Amino acid sequence: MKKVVKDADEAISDIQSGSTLMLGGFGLCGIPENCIDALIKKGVNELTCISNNAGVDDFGIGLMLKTRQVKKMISSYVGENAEFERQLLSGELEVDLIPQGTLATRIAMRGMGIPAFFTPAGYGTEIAEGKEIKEFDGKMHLMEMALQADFAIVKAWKGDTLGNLVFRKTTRNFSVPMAKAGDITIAEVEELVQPGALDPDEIHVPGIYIHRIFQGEGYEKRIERKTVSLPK
Amino acid sequence: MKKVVKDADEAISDIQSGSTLMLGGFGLCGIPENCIDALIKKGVNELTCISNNAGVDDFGIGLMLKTRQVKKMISSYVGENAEFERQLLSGELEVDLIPQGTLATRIAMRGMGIPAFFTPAGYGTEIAEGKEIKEFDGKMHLMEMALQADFAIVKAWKGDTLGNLVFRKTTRNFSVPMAKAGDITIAEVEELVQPGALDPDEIHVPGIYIHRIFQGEGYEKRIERKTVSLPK
Amino acid sequence: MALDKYGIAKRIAKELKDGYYVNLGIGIPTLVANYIPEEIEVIFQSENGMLGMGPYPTENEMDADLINAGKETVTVLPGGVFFDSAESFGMIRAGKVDLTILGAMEVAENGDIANWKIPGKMVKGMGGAMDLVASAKNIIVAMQHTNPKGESKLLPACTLPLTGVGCVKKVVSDLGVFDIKDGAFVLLERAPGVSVEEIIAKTAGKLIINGEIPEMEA
Amino acid sequence: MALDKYGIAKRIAKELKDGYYVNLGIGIPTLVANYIPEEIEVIFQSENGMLGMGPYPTENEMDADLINAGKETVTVLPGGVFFDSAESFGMIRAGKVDLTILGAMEVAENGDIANWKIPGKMVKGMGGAMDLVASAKNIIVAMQHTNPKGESKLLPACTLPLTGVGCVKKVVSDLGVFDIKDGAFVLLERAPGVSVEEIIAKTAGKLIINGEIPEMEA
Repeated sequence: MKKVVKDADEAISDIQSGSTLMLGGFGLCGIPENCIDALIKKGVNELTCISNNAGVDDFGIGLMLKTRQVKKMISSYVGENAEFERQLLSGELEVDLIPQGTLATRIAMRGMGIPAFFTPAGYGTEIAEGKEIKEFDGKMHLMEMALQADFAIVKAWKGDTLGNLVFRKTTRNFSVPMAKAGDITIAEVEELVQPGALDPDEIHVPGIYIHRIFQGEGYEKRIERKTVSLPK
Repeated sequence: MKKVVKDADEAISDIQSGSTLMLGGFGLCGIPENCIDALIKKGVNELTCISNNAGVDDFGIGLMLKTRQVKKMISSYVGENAEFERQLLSGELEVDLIPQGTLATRIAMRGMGIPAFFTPAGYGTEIAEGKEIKEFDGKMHLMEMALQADFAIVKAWKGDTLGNLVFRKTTRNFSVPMAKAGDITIAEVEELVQPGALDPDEIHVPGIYIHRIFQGEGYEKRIERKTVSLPK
Repeated sequence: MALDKYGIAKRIAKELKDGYYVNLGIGIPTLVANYIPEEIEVIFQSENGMLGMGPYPTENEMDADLINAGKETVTVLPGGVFFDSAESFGMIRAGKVDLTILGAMEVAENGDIANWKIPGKMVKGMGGAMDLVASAKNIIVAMQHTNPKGESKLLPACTLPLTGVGCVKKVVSDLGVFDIKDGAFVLLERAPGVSVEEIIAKTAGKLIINGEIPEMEA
Repeated sequence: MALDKYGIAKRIAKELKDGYYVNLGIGIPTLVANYIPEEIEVIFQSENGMLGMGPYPTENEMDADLINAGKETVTVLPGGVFFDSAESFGMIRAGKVDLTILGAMEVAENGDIANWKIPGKMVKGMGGAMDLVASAKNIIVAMQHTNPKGESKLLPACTLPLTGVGCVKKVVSDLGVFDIKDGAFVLLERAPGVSVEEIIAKTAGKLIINGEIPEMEA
């Protein structure tokens, strides 16, 4: 069982232009920094990126926008990025906006092998246009489809060589459902450990979902909005 | 925030005859022993019990069958119980058999607020009769509905006074999705601790799903099939 | 005198009950956390994936791995829990969150809400708003009664693209507190010093005024 | 000589590849775990909620909280994981399990399988079988070629209520190894000493025999 790769370059070596990628993280929290750098270095383009947000101008997916590698974003909120806005308004970039819970759940359903499900989110809004509508328990619901991706790329705190992943605090966000959803899932971790080092009761993503794993380096973990209280 | 109750009797005090209950556990592994005893003592009957299995003759749900408290079982496999078979054949007991994955998922979907979803399990079999069928990606799927229950009753290893739960090994089974699905969820735990004693990264069921919690006592934890290897 | 944003937050805090799980939107709703009555315990949910959200950290406590749905650094209280965003919206959709407080651009007399998109302007996205309004058991909107042009935001029907339909139960504006019931705004309380006449003048949607309307308590 | 159940398990073990995640049904399939080739690593999934299932425990290691889908006490290997049953069937449904090995009462030449119900007999339930056969990428059936009455279990069409349709890819019986392809059983190997004639005589479904059929290696 060989899941461990040397680094991000090896992990993403077969990602081609035109691929659909899921990229884990929420805002800049828990994003796969090493793989984003490697994708920029490799220079693949025409990518469809499924990610809740689109980074900021000089970090995260924002870096891939700058290099014009992204054809389409599938996101719920994309506000923090001037280059994004420019490309969108000029028609260089397509954006598919999806309610955040529907987005998270469409990803999670892919990892559960459920091709379609019903949610009330967006009923009566423009999101419902063209979708099948059904009433359950007196409430209207939209049928939503699971989201497919050629590759899911996530960053975890710790992982073992079998691909079992553990996350810290709010970094689980979209990364956990994406890790389970990718046709191929690549995980970068802050610390790669041997099988048995992680408590089997405390693993957030079982290794069966993970195809490649490596220990990343040089994590910046940039904070998007530093908000502090004064010490008491 | 008052979720802690004294014991099983208090926890189940408002369960009425005719209620629908989800009962956690797989076989005899991780069943809510204290609450089952209390339900027998209380003597409510005409119950619909959603549980993967029906216990054995003298333990678990089998005890409630003996006292004729169960009107209907919704399960995937019910083989280990002579009294069960007698009641079923005599028409005293109804049984609704559901594929195990569909059962687990119908429960999980209730806890996710998803009223219906599609699964390929059972397509082309008698399970599909009367169900809506849809093709996705060239494969036929059945529409299955989320399962509702007035009460879900589960047993966890540890829990805190806010209802956060942690499970041991394979006891998570049906108990985790049921804990999230109950209209009212009751949790009995081997050890009740204060908020902050459980690591927020290692909680299996967030307390928001739990309405009542107590520390149980006298757990027998019977093993259904002792299978051993010789020491090496 | 109309309420300022702190006043609106303070008034909304009175709607909280012991044991409530509450989701606070960005803006005025976030301020509600500062006015929780001493005698009750409420737990804040952040839809990116946590329960038990605490106050902002000190400079030393700040952790890039711990943010809220507004991407701000926060802390976690004892008994808090982390989970992923699919689970988070699962609990929202299943109605486990007792109260959602959020801002709005427009609210209609039938409970419709618009708060995500202005045609012709750059659209940033709906984030979790559509999921929250479609699933919350109880939704309170915190907002200014009129827009910067002085036009009412409490309308017969929303003019902007909708976020959700028939979902808002209560509005707390700078001028008063309103139930939304049977296709109308029912005035419950006036802000201190605000007259019923002013509220009538600034409310475009159907307004119901039953008897003497009390001034809200400080 | 026809294979015994250990022989069937041993032959099936040759189908395993390094890195496979495998779900073993009750009965003969369980025995497959004893014959994994030294040079490969496979991980066993148990559908109640674990990956990395190990051998039965010693009397001292036995733990009521650690059982497999057959309700037997088991152990967990280093790198194993526990999860709940909804997650477990999620990974099965999503096709993450590479190979499922299970028993059957009947298999049809189009890949249909029946293994859960005999009309008129007490029905214990399908357990996870319907989910497994509907979703597994690769299903191998391990079974006796004929029933106790000597009737073929490899049929033109199943006579018992179905568990799944068109899903079985391969059958290993006591008499031989068969691919199911284009609506027929394709004979690949004979059990040691079993003649093609015997297999023809005992197979009711359409059987394809291409050229010389090798005897399986020991």
